[in-house]
Amino acid sequence: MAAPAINKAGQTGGPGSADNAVQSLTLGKALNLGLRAAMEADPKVLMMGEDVGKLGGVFRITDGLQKDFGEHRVLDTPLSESGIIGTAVGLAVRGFRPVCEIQFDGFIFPGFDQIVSQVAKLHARTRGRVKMPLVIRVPFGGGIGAVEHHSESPESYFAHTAGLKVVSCSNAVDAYWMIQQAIQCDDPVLFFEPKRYYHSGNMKAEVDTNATPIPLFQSRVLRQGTTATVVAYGPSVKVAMDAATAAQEEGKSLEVIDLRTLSPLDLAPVYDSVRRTGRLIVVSESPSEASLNSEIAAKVQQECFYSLEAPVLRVNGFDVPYPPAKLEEHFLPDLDRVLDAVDRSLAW
Amino acid sequence: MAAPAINKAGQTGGPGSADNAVQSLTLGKALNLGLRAAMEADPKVLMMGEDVGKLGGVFRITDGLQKDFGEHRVLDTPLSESGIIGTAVGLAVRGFRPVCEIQFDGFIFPGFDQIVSQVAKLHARTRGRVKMPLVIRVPFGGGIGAVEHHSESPESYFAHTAGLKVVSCSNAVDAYWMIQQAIQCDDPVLFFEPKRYYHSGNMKAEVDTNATPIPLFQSRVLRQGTTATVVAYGPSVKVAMDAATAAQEEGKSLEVIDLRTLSPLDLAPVYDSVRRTGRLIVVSESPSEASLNSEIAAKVQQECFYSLEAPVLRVNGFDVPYPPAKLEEHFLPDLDRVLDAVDRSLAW
Amino acid sequence: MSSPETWTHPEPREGPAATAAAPTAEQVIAGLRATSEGGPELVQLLTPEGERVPNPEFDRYVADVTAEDLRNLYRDMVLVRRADREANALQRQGQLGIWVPLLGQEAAQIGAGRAMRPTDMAFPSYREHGIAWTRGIHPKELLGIFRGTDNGSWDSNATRFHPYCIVIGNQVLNAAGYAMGQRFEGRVGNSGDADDTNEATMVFFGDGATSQGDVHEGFVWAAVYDAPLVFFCQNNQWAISEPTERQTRLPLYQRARGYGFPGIRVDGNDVLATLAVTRWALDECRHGNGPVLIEAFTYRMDAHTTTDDPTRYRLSDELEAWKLKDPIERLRVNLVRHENADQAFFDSVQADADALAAELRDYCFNMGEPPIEQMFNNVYAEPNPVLDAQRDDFLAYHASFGGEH
Amino acid sequence: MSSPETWTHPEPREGPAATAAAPTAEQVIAGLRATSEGGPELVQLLTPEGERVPNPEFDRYVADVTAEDLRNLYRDMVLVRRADREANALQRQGQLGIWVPLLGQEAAQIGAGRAMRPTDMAFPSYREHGIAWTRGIHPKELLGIFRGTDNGSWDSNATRFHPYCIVIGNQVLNAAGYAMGQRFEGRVGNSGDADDTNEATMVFFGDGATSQGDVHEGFVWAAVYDAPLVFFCQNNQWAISEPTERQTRLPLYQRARGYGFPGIRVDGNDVLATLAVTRWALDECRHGNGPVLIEAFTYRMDAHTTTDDPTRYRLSDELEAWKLKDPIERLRVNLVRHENADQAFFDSVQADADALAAELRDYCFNMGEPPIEQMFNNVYAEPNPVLDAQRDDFLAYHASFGGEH
Ligand SMILES: Cc1ncc(C[n+]2csc(CCOP(=O)(O)OP(=O)(O)O)c2C)c(N)n1
Ligand SMILES: Cc1ncc(C[n+]2csc(CCOP(=O)(O)OP(=O)(O)O)c2C)c(N)n1
Ligand SMILES: [Mg+2]
Ligand SMILES: [Mg+2]
Repeated sequence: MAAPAINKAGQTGGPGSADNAVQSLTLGKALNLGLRAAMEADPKVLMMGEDVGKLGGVFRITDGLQKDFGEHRVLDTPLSESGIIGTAVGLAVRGFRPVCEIQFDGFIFPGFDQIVSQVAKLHARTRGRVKMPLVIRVPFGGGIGAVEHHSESPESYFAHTAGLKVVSCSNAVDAYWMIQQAIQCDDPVLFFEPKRYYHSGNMKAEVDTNATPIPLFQSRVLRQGTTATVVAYGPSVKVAMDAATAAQEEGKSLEVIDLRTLSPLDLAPVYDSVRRTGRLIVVSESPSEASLNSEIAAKVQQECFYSLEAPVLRVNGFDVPYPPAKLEEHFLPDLDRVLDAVDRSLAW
Repeated sequence: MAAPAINKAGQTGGPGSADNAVQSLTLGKALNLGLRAAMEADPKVLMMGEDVGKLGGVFRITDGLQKDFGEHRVLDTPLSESGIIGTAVGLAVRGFRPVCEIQFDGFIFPGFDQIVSQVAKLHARTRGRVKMPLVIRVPFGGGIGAVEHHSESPESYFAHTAGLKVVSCSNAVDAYWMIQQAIQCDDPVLFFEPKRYYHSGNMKAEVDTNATPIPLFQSRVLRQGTTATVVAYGPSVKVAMDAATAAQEEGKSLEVIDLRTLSPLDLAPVYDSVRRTGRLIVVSESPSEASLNSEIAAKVQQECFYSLEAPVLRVNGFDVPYPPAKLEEHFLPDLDRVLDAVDRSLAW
Repeated sequence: MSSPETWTHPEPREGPAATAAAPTAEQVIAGLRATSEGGPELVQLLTPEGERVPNPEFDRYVADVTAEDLRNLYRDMVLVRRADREANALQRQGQLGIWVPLLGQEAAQIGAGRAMRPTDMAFPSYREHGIAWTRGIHPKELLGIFRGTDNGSWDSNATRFHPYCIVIGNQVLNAAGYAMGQRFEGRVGNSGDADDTNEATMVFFGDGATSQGDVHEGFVWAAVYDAPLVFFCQNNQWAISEPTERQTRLPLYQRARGYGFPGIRVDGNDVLATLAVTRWALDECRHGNGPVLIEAFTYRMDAHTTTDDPTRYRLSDELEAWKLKDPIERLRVNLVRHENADQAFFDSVQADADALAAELRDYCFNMGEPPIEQMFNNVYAEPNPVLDAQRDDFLAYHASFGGEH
Repeated sequence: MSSPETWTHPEPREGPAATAAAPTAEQVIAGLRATSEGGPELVQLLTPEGERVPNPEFDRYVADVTAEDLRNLYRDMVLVRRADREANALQRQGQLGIWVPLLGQEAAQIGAGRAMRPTDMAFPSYREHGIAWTRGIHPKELLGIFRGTDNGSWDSNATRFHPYCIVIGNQVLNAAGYAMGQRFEGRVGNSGDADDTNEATMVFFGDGATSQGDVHEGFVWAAVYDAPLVFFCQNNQWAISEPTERQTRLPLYQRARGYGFPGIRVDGNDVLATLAVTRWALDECRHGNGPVLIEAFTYRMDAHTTTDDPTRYRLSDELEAWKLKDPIERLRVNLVRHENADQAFFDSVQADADALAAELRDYCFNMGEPPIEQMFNNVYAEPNPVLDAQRDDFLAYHASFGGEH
């Protein structure tokens, strides 16, 4: 890896300095500090996107970075997503490590061609001579009462695209570390951030900036259980955890796994778990047809064929355009739909 | 449906006239005649794309249409895929039924935003007031010894997109009818054409232009069998059929199903079949992660949970950028890989 | 529905943002520059002080405008502003999830909108409440978008006002296609009485949108197909926090120079000039001389949306300077100065505005919850068994809670 | 590898295409128009007859060009053409799957390529065999693309020649980003001796590409970031079967007018003029006055690719007219007329060309099959366990056939 080692990040004073290593942070603030640490660690790291400079991004995730690192490292770009990604490709060829912010999930599509045809393929095209250490940050998912195109979950498109890596964080600790690891990765990483929890006070967590993080491309068992396994990522992890808490009251013990890495998938912990529980529920806000959840089901039914006591069941957003805000509570997987799936699995 | 009834198409003289109702056609020629019939049947049908006019398209699928229907019905467009699809949306709003040709699979991505954000959503956005009777024709798949971006299988992206319908033809008879049915459909249809068989003489088939076609959104059992089921679409159907022929010599009887419709999937015939054979192999040139084949596996493991004697096995292109031509024989699913999967299924 | 405040800003508890940066020197300069009159090529018929200035080229396009017409334009602008302010207030009160203010752009929109014939077609972006008004769409039809019950409830076929478009710039190609269709159907270039059958299309977008590839492709297609399309760019000086300098070196109307069709900059705070220039442009289009690009030079006097905080990126001085060029005020002064309106008129407009606001408010408070099926219906025009099954399953599941869920 | 003939054309058995349409009147006119000298603003230093015409603006950019330099330019063009013709022949013989001829565009590419410094960067499209040559890339390094063994084997970092790009226009944004990086690193605008550290980037695309959104966005970004980027558009009059009229109303160099940077049309069949204009443009960029758009007015003398059949869409008259302006011929005449080259020189160039062709041919015949692992390797820079497992499984499966498969 070209970038300096990660444990250097954030140790040079400021909000992440050693004498202040453990802080209670929202997910959004953790991202902000993670980005700051990455910029401090490597002068080649750039931020680019619409309104990421003076405004700090519409979600304030890049707050303060332009002020401290200057306009040549934090770029308020023209309003063009293909431009953001396309120029980031050129900057990466030149040796920079651009971090692109796509303002909302639904606005990544004008940049789709650059992602699929250039970002994903340049390393292979050049037989490894040109690296693409590019991060594309995408605030994604629903639950924020927004208008059209602001609540989508496009991650499956990218998981289907060879040459990309795709991750999603679900909590402040992961947010802090994963964004730095993604920036250090020499492969292009699509980084999906659960925007609905950016500033949620009750999702605050203690982030120890001196800790050693687990590797980026690993899933994690968040809660152990025996009745059934629930797999989720991004914003759905909280839903899964809440379901597990609720299930416990009914005497059901759910094992919850946070995928973290969507491509490559790291399903070893899932196979382990399913071999013990015999049942799997996969949860995601994305529409279900030809999605990541389909992939997990396809892999698990193969790897755990003799262990499954019921088919893998999926709890997804529906195969409809994301609905108007007043309907999103029905669109989004919630605790009840997860528990219903658990019951259906048990009754199979 | 707004367009005139389909059995009127092609009965007004010319290549498809009644006194010449049965013709032996290549897949490409069948498409050409199907497009001609659709244009004759409804003056609102337009062809648009790069080089579709004088040249008749780089594959000659629109050959002769501009000459006979004029430059306002067959448009040699500017070189911009977003433009082709974006203006087609406007033309559809105006009451036209545009048929867009994307020159090669790998060039659909500059138009991706228009497809995902406008084509797929306008009908829902307007609560049904604005229809999108748009067809996007995509010559797809490999096996033609071409350079980069000319051999891809992007259909899963569209199957994952709510609001679109997606179909693929595998033979001349279907090609002739399905293209007309797609044009008559009031929903937007992505129409995937197996380019490698366009002009293949030994894929010629007798097309009866007076016949009554089966509905567009139905799968079809092409060959009955008892040992295992093989599902394929587009160019992979021939691979599946060839595998079935080869398997027969080894005493294995494969049931082969041509999906035809990729979204919505019509899996009832597949479930029926798997309930009898207990084994399923799905074949596609597309990369496998989060793909249509994942979806089929996910659905079948659920619907046929107690019938499956082995997991659903997938035979796909690999999760790599489509390789240089000299390597494509290794990338593409072939008869041997299908038979190997059948053997693995039997040995499970 | 969670308030957008909670998602675009850190919670208040976290204290003021550390870097609510004062604008830089460049920004001050940019802001001041923007308050200049828009350059020598700006078409203006009413000065900010409400004086009518002659314009040999464009006077004839408003020669037929009577005092009553002027009063109607004034009334339009006041009502549209009032609806805008009311909706903004409704958002503050939690009745809407978000609102996109039009404040300051009333003249640009009323001038452009009133230049259209009923048979013309319009493709809006998301801030076109004034254009909607001129298409006969009541502001309450917009509310569903911002309250989250639907994506706008007007009939886009009947009103010839396409749905709002939120993806920046991609409606421009849709409009180009529609205008191509008008041409293909022979609705362009007919002369004499048949001129009445001529049609044109307008597409609305912002200064920021000009950077998008789709807007360029719209220019290319409209030029190549001689489409009767008026590109109407409201340059309100800002794309959220970014000044036009982030998008272009040149005034935006000059973009047309590279495509071979006319581009013109009009004072977007001058309703009469905007009316004149748009009438000219639509005429050109209907007669086969399209497309045309209009840059309406105006100013976004409020935040980008109710979730935006402009104090982070622009000086209040800038706003103050633009207040002197308020589009409504200049027409009011003109009406008064020429004794084309009396106090009774202004009172009646005020009363109409109050009534409209009350109606909007009332409507908003009584908007029901959308039925769950709405999410599944109309995704397709024809049956889709996969989705139908999803719907049926979910409705049955939902019913199992006895409607409690 | 199936021959492309079998996939882009019906099989020969099916007889001649029913509608191998003769060009229409418009096309005849378009064709003839195209053979005019490119308009009054065309920069030309050598007439088609090889006469040196003075140009007060651009003469100084080639004031240092010696007779030897001219001979080298000639040699470049001849060798590049010879490699092109050889590759075309190799395709006809089934050794390559497809070939993209450069015939007719030698002067545009050699002139532009020779204007670059080694430290400059170039982003090509797919027809830039002449540019590749000037970057020190032997034509054999291109063959893998067309034989289907790789996507080009040169080192893009060492040669500062990015891989070929096949998706029309999207490399333009990549080039803009690279040029932004040059600026961010302080490689622009240094004066005095430090001028040597200045860098610029060139990006190559065709007339058809100008319609793509990405090309526009490249213009916007380069302008906004003052990127040292020369947009070099080879207008060879055709995008496959479509004449430039399908893409634009105006000469393409005028596109720059809408963005606020210079656009210029050069005679792309005049190697000296192209050299001069490109040197000027690169200088502008290196000194901080970029970007610049150059339209090199030239002609595609062969088919679009070896699978294309130009007789379906253009008149042979057009080609004949352009043959009179052959880029190599005019320099040859000039060299002879001024006695700057003798027969020995021409013989030696001929011999070099023969040797190059033989070398290319030989190389092509001896190109091995790529190893299967190549398909899996280098998809990622860091490990990917999912793909690694796919590779291992497939290699094991493949080995089970004993290498027979
Ligand atoms: C493709 C896309 N990218 C980003 C956004 C987010 N966004 C919404 S409005 C806006 C600024 C638009 O500025 P401008 O075009 O000037 O229009 P204005 O809002 O000023 O009317 C941005 C970046 C979007 N809606 N669509
Ligand atoms: C995005 C995209 N669409 C379509 C194509 C197919 N295609 C290849 S070359 C070409 C014409 C390009 O014309 P031009 O830009 O003038 O370049 P030229 O080939 O004349 O050098 C087309 C349409 C492509 N490669 N990429
Ligand atoms: Mg704006
Ligand atoms: Mg060309």
